Amino acid sequence: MKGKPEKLIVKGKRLDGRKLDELRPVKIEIGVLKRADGSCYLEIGNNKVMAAVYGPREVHPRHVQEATRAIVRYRYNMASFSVEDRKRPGPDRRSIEISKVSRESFEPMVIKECFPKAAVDIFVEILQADAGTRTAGINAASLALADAGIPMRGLVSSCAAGKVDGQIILDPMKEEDNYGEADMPIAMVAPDNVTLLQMDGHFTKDEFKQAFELAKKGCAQIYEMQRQALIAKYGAEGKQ
Amino acid sequence: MKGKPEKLIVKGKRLDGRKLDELRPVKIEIGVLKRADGSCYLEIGNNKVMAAVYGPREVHPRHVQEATRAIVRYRYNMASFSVEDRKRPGPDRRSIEISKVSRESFEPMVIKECFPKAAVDIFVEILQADAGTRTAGINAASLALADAGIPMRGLVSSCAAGKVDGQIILDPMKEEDNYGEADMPIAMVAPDNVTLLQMDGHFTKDEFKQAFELAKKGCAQIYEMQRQALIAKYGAEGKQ
Amino acid sequence: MKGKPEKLIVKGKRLDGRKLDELRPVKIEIGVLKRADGSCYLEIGNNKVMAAVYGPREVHPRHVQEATRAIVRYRYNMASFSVEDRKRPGPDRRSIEISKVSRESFEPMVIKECFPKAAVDIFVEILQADAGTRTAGINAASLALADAGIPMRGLVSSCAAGKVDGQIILDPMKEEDNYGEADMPIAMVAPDNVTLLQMDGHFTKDEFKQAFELAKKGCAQIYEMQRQALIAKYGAEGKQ
Amino acid sequence: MSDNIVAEIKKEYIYDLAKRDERADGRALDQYRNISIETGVISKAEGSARVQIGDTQVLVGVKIQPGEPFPDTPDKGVIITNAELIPLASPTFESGPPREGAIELARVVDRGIRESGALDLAKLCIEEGVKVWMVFIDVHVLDYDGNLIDAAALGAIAALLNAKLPNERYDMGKDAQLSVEDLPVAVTVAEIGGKLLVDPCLEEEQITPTKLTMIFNKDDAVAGMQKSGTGMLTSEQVYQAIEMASKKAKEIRKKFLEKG
Amino acid sequence: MSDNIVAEIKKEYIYDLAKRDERADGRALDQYRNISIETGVISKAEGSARVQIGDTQVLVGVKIQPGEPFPDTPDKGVIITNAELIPLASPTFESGPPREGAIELARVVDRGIRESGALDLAKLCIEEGVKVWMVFIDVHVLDYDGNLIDAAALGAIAALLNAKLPNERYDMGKDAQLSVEDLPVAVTVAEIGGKLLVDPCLEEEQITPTKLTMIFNKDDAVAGMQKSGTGMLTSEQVYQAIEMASKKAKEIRKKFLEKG
Amino acid sequence: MSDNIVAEIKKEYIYDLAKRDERADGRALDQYRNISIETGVISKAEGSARVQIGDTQVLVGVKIQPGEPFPDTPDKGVIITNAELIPLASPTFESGPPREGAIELARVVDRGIRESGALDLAKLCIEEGVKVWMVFIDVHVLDYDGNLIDAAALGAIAALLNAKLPNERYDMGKDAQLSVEDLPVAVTVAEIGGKLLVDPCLEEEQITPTKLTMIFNKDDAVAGMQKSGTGMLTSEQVYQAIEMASKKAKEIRKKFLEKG
Repeated sequence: MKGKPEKLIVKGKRLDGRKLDELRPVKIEIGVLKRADGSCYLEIGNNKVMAAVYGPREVHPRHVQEATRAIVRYRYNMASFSVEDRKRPGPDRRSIEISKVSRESFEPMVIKECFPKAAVDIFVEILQADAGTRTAGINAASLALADAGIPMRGLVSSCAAGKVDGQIILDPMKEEDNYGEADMPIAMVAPDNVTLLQMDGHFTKDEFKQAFELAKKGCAQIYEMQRQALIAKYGAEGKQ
Repeated sequence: MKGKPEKLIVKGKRLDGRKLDELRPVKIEIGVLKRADGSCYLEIGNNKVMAAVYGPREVHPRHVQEATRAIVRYRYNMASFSVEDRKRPGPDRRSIEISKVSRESFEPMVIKECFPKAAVDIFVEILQADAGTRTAGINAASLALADAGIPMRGLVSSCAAGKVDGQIILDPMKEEDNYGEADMPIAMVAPDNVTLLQMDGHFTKDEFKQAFELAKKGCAQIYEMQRQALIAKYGAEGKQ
Repeated sequence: MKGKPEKLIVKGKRLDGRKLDELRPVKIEIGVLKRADGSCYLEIGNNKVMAAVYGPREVHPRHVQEATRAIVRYRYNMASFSVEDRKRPGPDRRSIEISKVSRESFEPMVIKECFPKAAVDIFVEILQADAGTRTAGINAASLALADAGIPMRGLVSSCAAGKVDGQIILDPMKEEDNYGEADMPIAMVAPDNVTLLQMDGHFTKDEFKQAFELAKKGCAQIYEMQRQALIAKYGAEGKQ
Repeated sequence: MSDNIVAEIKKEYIYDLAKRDERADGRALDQYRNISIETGVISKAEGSARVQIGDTQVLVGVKIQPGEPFPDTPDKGVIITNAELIPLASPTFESGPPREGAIELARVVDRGIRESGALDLAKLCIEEGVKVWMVFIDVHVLDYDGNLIDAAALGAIAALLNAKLPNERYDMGKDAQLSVEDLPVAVTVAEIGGKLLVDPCLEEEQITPTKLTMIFNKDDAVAGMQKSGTGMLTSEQVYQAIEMASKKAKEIRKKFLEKG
Repeated sequence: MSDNIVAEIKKEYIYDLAKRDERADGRALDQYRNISIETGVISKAEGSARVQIGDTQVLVGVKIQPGEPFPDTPDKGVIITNAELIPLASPTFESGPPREGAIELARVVDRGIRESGALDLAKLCIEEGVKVWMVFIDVHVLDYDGNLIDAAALGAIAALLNAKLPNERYDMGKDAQLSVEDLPVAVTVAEIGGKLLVDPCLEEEQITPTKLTMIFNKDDAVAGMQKSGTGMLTSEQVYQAIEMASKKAKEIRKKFLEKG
Repeated sequence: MSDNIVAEIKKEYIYDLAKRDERADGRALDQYRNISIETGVISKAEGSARVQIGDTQVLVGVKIQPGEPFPDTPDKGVIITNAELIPLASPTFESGPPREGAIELARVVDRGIRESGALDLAKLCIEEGVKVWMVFIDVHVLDYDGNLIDAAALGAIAALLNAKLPNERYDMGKDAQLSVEDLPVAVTVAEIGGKLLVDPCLEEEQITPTKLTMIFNKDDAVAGMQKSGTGMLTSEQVYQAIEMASKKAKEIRKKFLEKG
């Protein structure tokens, strides 16, 4: 790990040349896995994530079934080689928390009543990490759910805003996350539903407002990309 | 940890001023938790323990049920901050053994036939430890069981005797336990039933007899305090 | 651990005086445990292993049952004191792999259709290890299965061949395994069925052929010893 | 089944009340249950606090021990926060390693302390790269009647305010008060039927689809946020929640943490 | 169900016999089954012993390796005792991490060795604060027909008597006999129908409500006790058990441990 | 039940085809599915490769970090191979610690690299007894359509060929290509109805009683073998499998590994 750069924003540009309110480049591929019922590979900047959905399917330890609706499960997992210092395989406290809040970001969107006693399983693998893996994972998972044909009330789109050098920025990358002053990942469903909201660092209330509005704009851009990717894959009508 | 004091008994008095056959001060509060079916907070010397009882209640993995009677479960657990050197959370070999012998000290007293297929769960948390936590836990658990209205054949009362500087003492505290020559926790139910008996160290047979009789006297004193505490809480008739 | 000897083969003799194609001395005792349904203690060279068989018996987590036949389970385990450097108790990756391939070496031989929904459990404990524990364990397990009266299509006999100082040898011992160039444990059932085959090291194809034929001869010798041991125990007709 | 019916009736009742800005226990929407804090309750711990919010009861112990720094922060002390949802505290808690609820609780409390700058990690360095103070914040839940995060976060900062650096024990001079730089307060708001209410009790927690925890610094800045639950909020509700929580955080800080 | 009836009949039978001071296998109440000990059976271990009490069979291996001392006892060696109730030994034993039965067994055996002073831990110090001998006592149960504690404890002390300090392996001079300072013997007594009987076999163990294990030093002092089981004893029974056990311990020590 | 009937019919169908030297997907018995390899796909890893064999897809990452050598090989680097059968890759994979399938996969891949001499461990020593390179080979299965071992083994060697020693990161000079000494290739053969076929797809894997994996060095020597499955092979079949696999290994090595 190199030391902190003197400045993270120079003349309104960030280290990677982005403007303050600019997303990193996004690449989306839907339906890339054979075994999964739905899948999506997504890159945003240097993040590379794979999402797969299995379900609706039978739930195995029967006592976790719910009589009138499906349960949603979400597993966020980092490949050991996805980060600078090799990560020990298996879940840790961070990934367990991320799995929880990510699952909760989908719970209000999946129409669970369609599949009593069943499970919808969402698996997200972080193949390469560069800040923003949980939001990238949610964006990919959203498309994998669509690819699997799981009935949804809307597409979940996720993005973070942060603060570096005292300025509010969209979609922080690794250096900005490491040396920034605040980070706030959110997930939105159109028109105005917040399904994930986390934040840490230091925001005055005004900064919070600015960041929150910026993050929502980011989500809207992501949403548009998700929609285009679905159209490209399934045509304007979406998958039947 | 300071080194061993030169003498643990000076002129018939112990480091904390107690006589050889004297218990540490005891404080009892019954019914201190809202969620538990029965509870008791107990201090003896610097030990602080909380006991809670849940049950009779349904047993979850069905194969642990017993067709004709309740099962009794007991979990002794130390808070990580209860001792000098922070203890890693979760059960270790010591706490598993203590849970076993403590449970066995209650098994003959709980009238299990009243609740076929059910469980009576006893949870003991050691919030601060100063030697004698297992006996303190049993004493608190006994009252939590009464508070929960679990039918019992008698109150279990528990106390240790030990040997320091070659002399038999009642209710050893930490220094006496660390530097003493023997420790023997027992649990009794009136009139003369030993339900827990452990010992380690070095007792001649005469010393054993002396210590055993002293520990029984300690249990009798504890029993009286338990009884008074129940009367104070529920009146002379006890809880119906 | 001493360093590598200069030569492992001197004038056609190995460090322990054996010829290249010679097995270590074998000692077999059948039916040595009371609680097990079948058991066998076996030594080969400095290896000492105990095998026990329980079954056919009920399988506990019901979902592992098979409707039309028995399942076979195999647990290879090393005692902590069986090796130079104390081994931590419990399964490790090596023992899990050995358990798998050993189980598979018996699967085609046990007549599983005789016992629908039941389990046949094979437990192998390595009490002292000196290279060749998996093959020793299989040989003992084979006899323990016979002792338990489990119907089998044939006796499994197991033995390794290896390469040291460029020469193919039968039944490598510890030094030969440590400093040798290849090791290949196999298991055979008469007349010509390979049920276990593993190999690592470096064999030209000719060497492989030579080693494979030698290992098969070793298995044949083991088979004869197993047969004699059964006759000694149960008479020429075998156990009814 | 009848359990479900009772639950359903109770749920409707609480939603009906919320529509009229009322709560089952008579509180106003922006009203906490009674809060009490007792510090120094565990003398074996370097710092401790017992916090009660209504019937919810949490014991937080702070242990401070020397240890090795992380390789990438050789000049900084270490904070480790852990929470145990022990089965003594609720019929729904089970033994075993911490599950997602306990982990989320510990991590939100941890971020509150860490991100607010309550502890200056540089001051916890004893010898760079070799020895630093490790501050263990252990949250022990004793009675669970809802809103654990606020209780645990309050217990954590109160226990830190109560804590001493145990220099004597390690032959490093006199014991000293642990220096606390900020006073973060967590306030949790639940959404029920479109209304927001602070400090949800267990009954309310069981039916609310969405909670939002916000942590505020002394300077009224936001140090942390965590939405939890299977529901969602509108932007307007988020802004409203922040205003509501900010006010409560100030009151709690003033009443319980700034006395000294 | 019919299993239960058989068990019930067997139980009654054993209780009836006990009333008449008899046992199903013809032993007197104070009579052990045949005991045999074979030492040095595992040459890879620094010490080892195979103990049989009737059909109960236990293999104890002692491994001795250099290691770091505990920080609070820098001048003392370390004893670590472990017991495995491997599924090979009984249909009721299961794979997996040790459960309370195995843990209790190991801890009682450990306390017997430790509290009796059988090993002088100070003699196991190689270099203060840096390197000490770690003595691992591993109990491997091979066949379980009751009374594991007595067999394991006997195996442990026999394996220690058989053990060498492996100095050569670590370039510290010649191997030396491990110095054993006392000869603790554990004797377990079971209560059945008011009668006490030593060395319960499996059948007896399955029906006895209460066992009491007592460990005696060479000087006939008590070094350890452990009541187990869901029953209780009167004071009188405790005293009676101690007398009974003390006598047996002496006999066993004399016959099996003092020969050398 | 009807699932079983379908499975039974499919099984018969595949057996019938095999009798005629045919396969359901039209391949010849000695024909692999399409293989593709992409290297350098994970820039955070020191080396990486994505391998597809038909629809089977495996990502192998190589991380290289300094660490301590094992005490008994102070002058040798360390290889650690791990495989995760993550539930994303198949409906039959479950979360949790690796089970026997994942462990066998990792260990066979590991032995292939190790026994072939692909890495010269002596060259991975930085400072004898103090610091060596630790090479972590992590196999991440993304899509499971049979024959994982061949895909993972191919990914492992391709990722090693792609890997750099990260000297710069640890102030030890310039990054350097990891030196790879041999090019082991694993070929798996399945037995169906007496016929041998290479590269079994999932459908074939589910019904074959026996697989045999063989790993070959550049010099066509055998570096590793592993029989798996509940069936058996004749000696003749073993010899036949080796000839078949040796030929395939050469082709794959030439096409995918020797290009550079």
